[in-house]
Amino acid sequence: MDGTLDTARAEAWIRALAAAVAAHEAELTALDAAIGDGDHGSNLRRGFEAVLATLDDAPAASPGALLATTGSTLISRVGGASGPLYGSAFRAIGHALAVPDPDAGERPATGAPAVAAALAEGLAAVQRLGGAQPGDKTMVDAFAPAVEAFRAAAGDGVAAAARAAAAAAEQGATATVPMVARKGRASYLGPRSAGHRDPGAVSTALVFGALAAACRG
Amino acid sequence: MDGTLDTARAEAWIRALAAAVAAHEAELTALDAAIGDGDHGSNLRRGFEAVLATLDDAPAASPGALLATTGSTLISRVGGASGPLYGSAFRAIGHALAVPDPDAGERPATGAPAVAAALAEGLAAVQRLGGAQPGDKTMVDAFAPAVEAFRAAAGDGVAAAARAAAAAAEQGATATVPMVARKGRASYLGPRSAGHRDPGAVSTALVFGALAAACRG
Amino acid sequence: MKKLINSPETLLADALAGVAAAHPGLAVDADARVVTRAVPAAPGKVALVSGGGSGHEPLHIGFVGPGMLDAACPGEVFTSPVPDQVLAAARAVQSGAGVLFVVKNYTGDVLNFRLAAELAAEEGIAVETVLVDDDVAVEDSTWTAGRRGTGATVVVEKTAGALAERGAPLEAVAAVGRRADAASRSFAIALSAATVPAAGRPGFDLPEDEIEVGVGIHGEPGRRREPMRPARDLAAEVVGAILADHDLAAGDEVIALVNGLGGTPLLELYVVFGEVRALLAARGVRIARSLVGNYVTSLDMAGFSLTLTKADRELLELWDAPVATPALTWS
Amino acid sequence: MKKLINSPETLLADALAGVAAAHPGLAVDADARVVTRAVPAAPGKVALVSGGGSGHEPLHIGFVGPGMLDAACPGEVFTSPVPDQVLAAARAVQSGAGVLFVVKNYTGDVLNFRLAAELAAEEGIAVETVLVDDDVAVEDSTWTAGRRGTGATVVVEKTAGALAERGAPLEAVAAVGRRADAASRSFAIALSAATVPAAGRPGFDLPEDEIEVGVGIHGEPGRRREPMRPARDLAAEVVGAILADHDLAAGDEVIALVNGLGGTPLLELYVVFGEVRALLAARGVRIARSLVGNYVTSLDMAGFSLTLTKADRELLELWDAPVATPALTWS
Ligand SMILES: Nc1ncnc2c1ncn2[C@@H]1O[C@H](COP(=O)(O)OP(=O)(O)O)[C@@H](O)[C@H]1O
Ligand SMILES: Nc1ncnc2c1ncn2[C@@H]1O[C@H](COP(=O)(O)OP(=O)(O)O)[C@@H](O)[C@H]1O
Ligand SMILES: [Mg+2]
Ligand SMILES: [Mg+2]
Ligand SMILES: [Mg+2]
Ligand SMILES: [Mg+2]
Repeated sequence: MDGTLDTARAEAWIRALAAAVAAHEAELTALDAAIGDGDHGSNLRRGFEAVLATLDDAPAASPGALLATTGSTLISRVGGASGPLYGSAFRAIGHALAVPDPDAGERPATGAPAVAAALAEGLAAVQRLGGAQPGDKTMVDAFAPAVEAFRAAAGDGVAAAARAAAAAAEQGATATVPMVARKGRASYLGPRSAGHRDPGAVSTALVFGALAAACRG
Repeated sequence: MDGTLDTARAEAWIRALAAAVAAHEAELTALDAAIGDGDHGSNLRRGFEAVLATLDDAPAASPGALLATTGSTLISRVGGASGPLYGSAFRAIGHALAVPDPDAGERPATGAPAVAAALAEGLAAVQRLGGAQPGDKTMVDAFAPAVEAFRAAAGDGVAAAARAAAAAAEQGATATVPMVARKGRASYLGPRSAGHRDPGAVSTALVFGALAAACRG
Repeated sequence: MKKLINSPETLLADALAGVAAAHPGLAVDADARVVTRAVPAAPGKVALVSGGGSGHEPLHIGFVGPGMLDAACPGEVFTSPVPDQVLAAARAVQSGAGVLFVVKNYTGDVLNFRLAAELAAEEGIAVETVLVDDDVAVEDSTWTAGRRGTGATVVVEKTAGALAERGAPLEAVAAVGRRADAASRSFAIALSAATVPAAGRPGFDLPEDEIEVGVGIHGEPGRRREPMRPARDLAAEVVGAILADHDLAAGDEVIALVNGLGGTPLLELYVVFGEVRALLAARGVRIARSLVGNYVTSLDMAGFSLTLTKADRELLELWDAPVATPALTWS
Repeated sequence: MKKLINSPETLLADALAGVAAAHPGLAVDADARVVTRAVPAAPGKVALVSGGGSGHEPLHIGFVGPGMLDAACPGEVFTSPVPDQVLAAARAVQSGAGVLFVVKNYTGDVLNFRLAAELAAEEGIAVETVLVDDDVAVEDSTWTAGRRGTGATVVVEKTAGALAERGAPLEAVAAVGRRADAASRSFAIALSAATVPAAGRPGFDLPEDEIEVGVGIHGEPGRRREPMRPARDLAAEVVGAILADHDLAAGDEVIALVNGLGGTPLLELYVVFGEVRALLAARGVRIARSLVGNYVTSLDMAGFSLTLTKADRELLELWDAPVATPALTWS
């Protein structure tokens, strides 16, 4: 069990993430008010409330299906920059997980290496859509180190890998403080964008924190 | 000299009044902001600046002419409620003074009784135009007691009568504090208009204070 | 106080320079402080002249043009124009058929327009006056200054203006204006005070959780202070205050104006309008025509006023008649 | 925070109910959150779809109607619409000649409209996109998000809308929209911050004597903070910033928009416009057409933006073409 991301854990991930978003809504909004337009918290809360409703409505058949649906719901309900970005990320992660792993016969791959590859697909989707590079002061600055940390620790199973990813995402979010934004709304502030954590990087830390919490059990 | 309002004293009156208005502009405006629309001070300052300009332009031939011109200028430049009211008052005072006193041959009457009668004409003009009675919390509450005090003290000459009128106007302005306004903009506040001096009553106290100052010399 | 002005003293002159530059359909006489149509109406039309203190834009300047006013006389901020202005306007636009003064019922406006009317009469210009007094927040009695004129001014200027455009005589134009006023009631709530430039600070201080109920459009405080509540409740209070004084029955139609006081986003005015519509519908009253936006403002005051005009066929036809002014245009 | 709302969550739905009630010329699909013309354009016309976060009213809803947009997609406050909305709008108004998306250049708007365009293409609907990016306060480079779209949106929607109305094909309509954008530059100054209802307090704190220079329309702070100065100086700063980036020479003509950000009285906007006109005249640049008022707002933010579009004969003709929308009407 410790070594895989099954449907229950995927669901636990998303529910933990929804709870974290709700708990941190005001903080995310305040971060966004400082260098953006003050809606990141309410955007994500609205999106994950809708995601919870889809989870309650129908049980998912696989982790891949569950995460892909989560992504589609986010795209349909969030709006703003974060909606398409997180939505595409979860869709890409879900689709990657649903691709059968040749080594595992018909069973969808959910081992740590497959999860690492799926998370990398998620990051790639964010970068394809948004065009941000590390250092641009966006969610990528938390997402990229998290993916890398997960990959490096994949040999220890998803629980350990997720813990490492969560820690890296936290650090990545903190590392955005001195950065001058080059993408997204914060870029309009020029040098004044320095001195604040990027709201999307902070919410990405919530994403990986929730993954670690879901895989702990 | 002490017993008459000659052209020099009339001009001194208006100049002293203009100076008093300028000095009290902020106070009048603050009083008006509390129960009106916050423009009484700037209204009167604008008006008396224009009056000063007419005084500088051409010397007046008589006290009556000077005061009538003052009234016309106020009507043309102030606007609001106080413009027509003060303007009509000064015009009426001026016209009353310009009527030859039969006992004095051709010379315009400027003795204290004639001034008392002229001030009463000024009050009558205010009440004709504005319809306010004593107790309505308007300039009438300072104007009426001032006119009465001037008349009562007219036997002592204009200087003494003007002093009495100034004191009565002050008292009249103070007496407006508990009143509930029934005329002018303050009436819209209903009972909330109580607890404040009426701005027009306070500026009327300036009118009579300036008269007393001009007649002292 | 932060305002986009050069100085309180030059504000009106500076703004009029902007008006002149912005609206080719208007002619601005900067010295006389009179704004008229760039293309005068054909001779023989009753001329409509209105005016009042500035700070209520687009009122009145924004309503000068075919179908509404012939001239507007802007006074200083919150200060009625002087008689000289009004007389100059009457002279400029009269063409023999007489002049209608549309005057909001404030002592200052009433007195200055009255003096102007006397001067005009001396020059042989026939003048009628419509006094607009629609604000039910103010008690009406012969012993007081009477009700204030607020949002109904737009309805009066629109309907009387349309009738004048049709060539009706002065008495008829005045009569329809008075009828529109009599059919109208308004009530306003402020969420913040206006700051008069010359005063430099807000007319009143309002805590974060309180509102002024029954305010006027000159920054004066309202009848009372109440706790802030949701838009639905505020709409109910305003509708209730108006209906308590208006003979509106099920089946009646109204012209409704949800008017911003200057500092309130249009988004919020739409919320209020939606609530007003629902409240009236519940009583069987139908909104036949409406305006939602900033029409009779109070500088930067946040809040709104509601005006309801009981409409009959004639008033609706006059409302629908073509109009082409900076603030109101349809055909 | 005092706002005329029932709750931040229901704000958009409540406002749309008001929009539906206020404008018989609009049809509101409350579920899809799409506003279209009540009377669809004749088949074969290129359809214009725009949208963006709410809080900028009258943009975009107020520009739906003959001569401008066919549909608007309002997002949550300051949040771009979702692809579903945009797709629903495209489906509702397309009639075979293709759809033009007018998109203000913000990451959120760009991404959501791009996803919608992909979905529409899958359904066989031809889509072109005009990206509006006129704000010179923002540096433009391929390494950044690029310039924001602000006041020029009105010019793009008006000119492209007029060309579509004449029956021009999709590419031509898109081309004129891009040309109008390329000819436009904007710059804004805020005197106070906007308060997003869901956030509950102003986006930034500004002392009594300071302004934010180079602000956007989403309550974000500007490029820098400066001391407050008279309108004349602020107008000079804004005109200077635009001219530094615009190839305007003596003899050129412009369409000028002095736009209120939501909390600024019209009186003050006229003052600014007068100063802008004088500054441009001193350089030999003539304002051929203009708008002064609240067109692209930022909730209750006090301040203004200036947009200058270098105008040629075609753009002026398209500007002058008839339009009949809630916020812009002429014939
Ligand atoms: N081009 C981009 N690539 C990656 N992330 C981005 C990009 N643009 C914005 N973001 C992220 O989105 C976050 C803001 O999201 P949100 O506030 O919900 O949307 P919006 O900026 O439209 O209001 C930013 O903090 C940043 O992390
Ligand atoms: N009907 C009236 N009769 C006498 N005085 C009046 C009347 N109405 C108003 N006033 C006086 O005018 C003063 C207000 O003047 P001002 O502020 O200059 O004009 P406005 O009220 O038009 O702004 C009041 O304080 C009051 O004394
Ligand atoms: Mg945001
Ligand atoms: Mg006053
Ligand atoms: Mg006044
Ligand atoms: Mg946003």
